[in-house]
Amino acid sequence: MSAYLGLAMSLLVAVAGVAGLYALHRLNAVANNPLISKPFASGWIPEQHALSRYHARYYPVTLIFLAFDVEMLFMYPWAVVVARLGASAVIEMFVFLGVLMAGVLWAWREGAFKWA
Amino acid sequence: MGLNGVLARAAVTRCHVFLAEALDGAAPRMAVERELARRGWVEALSPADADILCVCGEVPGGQADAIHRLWDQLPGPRARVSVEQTDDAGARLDGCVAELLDTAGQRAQEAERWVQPDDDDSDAGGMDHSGMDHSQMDHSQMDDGQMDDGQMDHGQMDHGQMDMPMPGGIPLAGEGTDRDGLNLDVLKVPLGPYLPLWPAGLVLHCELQGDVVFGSAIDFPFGAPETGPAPGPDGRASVIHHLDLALRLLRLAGAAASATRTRMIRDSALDGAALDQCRTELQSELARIRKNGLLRRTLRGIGHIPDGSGLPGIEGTDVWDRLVGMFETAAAGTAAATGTTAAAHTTGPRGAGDPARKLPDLVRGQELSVVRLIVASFDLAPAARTVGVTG
Amino acid sequence: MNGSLVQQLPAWGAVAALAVLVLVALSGAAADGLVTARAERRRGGGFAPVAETARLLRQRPRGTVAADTLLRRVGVVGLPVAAALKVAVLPVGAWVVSDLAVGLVWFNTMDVMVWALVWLSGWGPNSVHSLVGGYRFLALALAYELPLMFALTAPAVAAGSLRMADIVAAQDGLWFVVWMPVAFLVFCAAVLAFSLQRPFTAPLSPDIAGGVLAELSGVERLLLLAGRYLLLAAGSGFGVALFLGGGAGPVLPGWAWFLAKTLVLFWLLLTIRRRVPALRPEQLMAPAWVVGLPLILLQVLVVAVAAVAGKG
Amino acid sequence: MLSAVLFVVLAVVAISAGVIVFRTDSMARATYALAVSFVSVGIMLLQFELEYIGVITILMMVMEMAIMAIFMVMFMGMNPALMPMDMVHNKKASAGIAAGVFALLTAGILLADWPARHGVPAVDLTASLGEAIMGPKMLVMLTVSPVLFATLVSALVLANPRGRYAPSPVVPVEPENDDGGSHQGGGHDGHHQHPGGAHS
Repeated sequence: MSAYLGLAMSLLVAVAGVAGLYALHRLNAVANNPLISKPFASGWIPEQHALSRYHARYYPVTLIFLAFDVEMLFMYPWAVVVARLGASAVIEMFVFLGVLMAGVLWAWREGAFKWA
Repeated sequence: MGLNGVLARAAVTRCHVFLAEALDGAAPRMAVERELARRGWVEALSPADADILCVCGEVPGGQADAIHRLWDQLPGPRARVSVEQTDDAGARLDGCVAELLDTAGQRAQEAERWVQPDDDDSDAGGMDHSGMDHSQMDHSQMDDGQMDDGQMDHGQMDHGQMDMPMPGGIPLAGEGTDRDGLNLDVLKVPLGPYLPLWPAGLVLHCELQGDVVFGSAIDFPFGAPETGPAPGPDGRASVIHHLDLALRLLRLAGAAASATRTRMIRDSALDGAALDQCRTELQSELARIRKNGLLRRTLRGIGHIPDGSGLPGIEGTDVWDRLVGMFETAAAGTAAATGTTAAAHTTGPRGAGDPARKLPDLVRGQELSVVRLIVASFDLAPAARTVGVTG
Repeated sequence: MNGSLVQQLPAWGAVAALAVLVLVALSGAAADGLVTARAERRRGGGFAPVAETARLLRQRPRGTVAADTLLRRVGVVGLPVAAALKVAVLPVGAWVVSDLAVGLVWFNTMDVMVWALVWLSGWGPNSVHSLVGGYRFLALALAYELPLMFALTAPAVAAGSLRMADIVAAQDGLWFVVWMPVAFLVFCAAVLAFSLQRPFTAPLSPDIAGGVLAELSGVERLLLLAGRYLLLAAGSGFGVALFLGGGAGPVLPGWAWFLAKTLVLFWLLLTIRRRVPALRPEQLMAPAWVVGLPLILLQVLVVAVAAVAGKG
Repeated sequence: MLSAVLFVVLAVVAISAGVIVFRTDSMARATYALAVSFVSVGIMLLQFELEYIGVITILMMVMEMAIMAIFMVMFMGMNPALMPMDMVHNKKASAGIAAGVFALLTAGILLADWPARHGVPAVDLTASLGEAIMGPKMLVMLTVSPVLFATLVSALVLANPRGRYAPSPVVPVEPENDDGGSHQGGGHDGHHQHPGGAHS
């Protein structure tokens, strides 16, 4: 458990440090109440709120990423035991990766990595 | 006032300055930039980052509100200065330092400021009755009418939430069909006039889908640009002007090291260094840029102007060509000034036609950063046409 | 594979680790100020991080209309905290704050946190510029994260463990950088990416008025700027532990070697990022997937084969 | 005792974050509330000394939520942050299903005859997990591989707006082709809302 204690302490210390900075800011800022301003729009009043249904054009990439990323679940435990299990584990994993990589190459040919 | 005084004194060694370039602001802006570099100060990219709002040049009548709005966005401690002459930039900035150091005065100033005073929320009331149907949002309508529309008739009324108060008096983004066949929001974002690294006096009213501009219209709030063949500034002024353009493009492309060196060449030209010296330096810088494969990859192929587009001189060029052209024109300027005969290059950004006219076509369907690069690759600012350094 | 390789520090260890991290980051910021000043041919510059901190601590807090203040605050506070949590599992010579058995995965988890945190800092202010910046970071992340994960796997395969101390110990004879050069390079690139340094500055670039930074001021801006340096410093530390033999070296004690190597790698990364221009995310995506990913997979294959051959 | 308290705290955080997902008006908040919920579950797993599973849960879930936020923001039929919204659909049926599942699971927990622990857990759980994946559970790996490939391909076929041969269109595709000259923005003087003008 002591490993977790160290992590918890680190979190605590970091948060305390940030809180200290906030306190220092409060003491030294020329005013404490936040200025509520319109967002910067080249000198204009923003015509619309920026928070909107933002079209992230790279969304096809996210799908490929998620498929490939699930593989990482297996990758770390595999890394620990591969030396012990020998050649078969290497082959199995790289066949797996090869299949996924083929998918990635296909996606590339389909133009999934271009968006703008 | 122990700690606060110490902090204040440390803070003013590195003030951040937001530069708002207005009419004929290029020369004062360059003077201020040179002064910032000398002091180790920083050019702010947005008002939120700035301590000092520096208006360069003359703000045309009826345009003061925009400056006022920017001023209100500075978080404070803040100071405001207006520079119209090139020679008093340093003194003006020193005045700002004194203002920023006056903690008591700044506190008093901030205590009076809660929210922005000038923006009334009256627009929000109008929104509630302007519910427009989706059918009127078709594309042609958008191109012809929507951009001009200060009253925002196409607001977010599609979902029947008519009686929602608009937060902050600003309407929500409206829907629009996009090129992927999705019905997502279209954001109307004006770029310019007071945007860092942007041609002064140009406004590009963009419609954004995500970060892609798919419709835009241009406007010149400081007055229409001169059209037709404009005689380029010659000699030293041409060198300075073209290096300034190149520097802006380099900064937008993220090539900070090249931009710094280019700025130093420009500043030494401003300071009256021998043009032969400038030519040697800028040619070695151009050689370095030509070798920069990553930069070439960033700029190659974007903003390509097809042949027959009525822009003689820059047809068939892309942003990379035009960047190289800026350096070559600057080099030609040094040659002309020193009497050396060198053919003036025609690939310079200043063509006979007016590239601003073509901008909406060129930036259509481009990602925002590419749009910025394309805009910066032209010599657009009407104010820049009268730039000149005397002597 | 027991915990005796390194000694876990008592509770004050976390304080010390954070203090050292901040000092290293500060040294980098000061060095950067000096180099910038020299490039602009003026004197001084090393004072820049202090002046910047003082400036931001004086600034009035600022929000925007209809902003999501909570999410913005989570984003900016999270970056330095994530950096601090990273170094918690980093063995400095013979000491470590937390000798977690899956320290490597923990590091990976913290750098995935950066995805969320940068996006939240961009979403919070309700401003077009910061919003675009936040989304640009996700685009970069989709490109760099998988190569980074595989680059992390390579040392784990060679050491047969996910514990940072075991990975350092496994480099007793030969530093991993010697036979995993691709993994090391990919790792360094990814460190620059998750600490938002050039060439991966698109989320903060001047073309969107500073992007994620566009509406931040005061302590929140300070936290985000400091967070970038802290993440870069933490990333350099992991680079040393994973590829450069950790605290191994003659004469001097382990912690001294470790810090020296970390500083060198940190400054090296700072220098590299000054020399390269920024990349647009869409320029990175295809090369990262079609060139970077197969290369790093080959590297892992080589390491795995070597590990099997070494044991057998 | 301490660990029990921690467990309860984490459970409360997980559940209340789950409730917030449906109560908040912002897609970003909803998504990241779900992430918080998952992170607390990940920490609970750490409490069971399932180190790898716990940490990787946090990793995957934060990453997945960061990506999910993109989609939540894109595909909710309304403004993702500034409008009141309702994340619950088909209220009666879903309430019924939820209650039924809850009752079933609770009954299962309370009524099942839980086996006692045989032997001791492995020293290195990650290694034994790896051995299980590579050894007796290899079939799982081998089926996951084509499944992931199929997911990748089908997701892309469904989602990618353009195929290999279609050039990237620049503007929305219009039924009528009126793109001739209407994009020349030069003639728009006068009507624009000038920065200093209309709103003063």
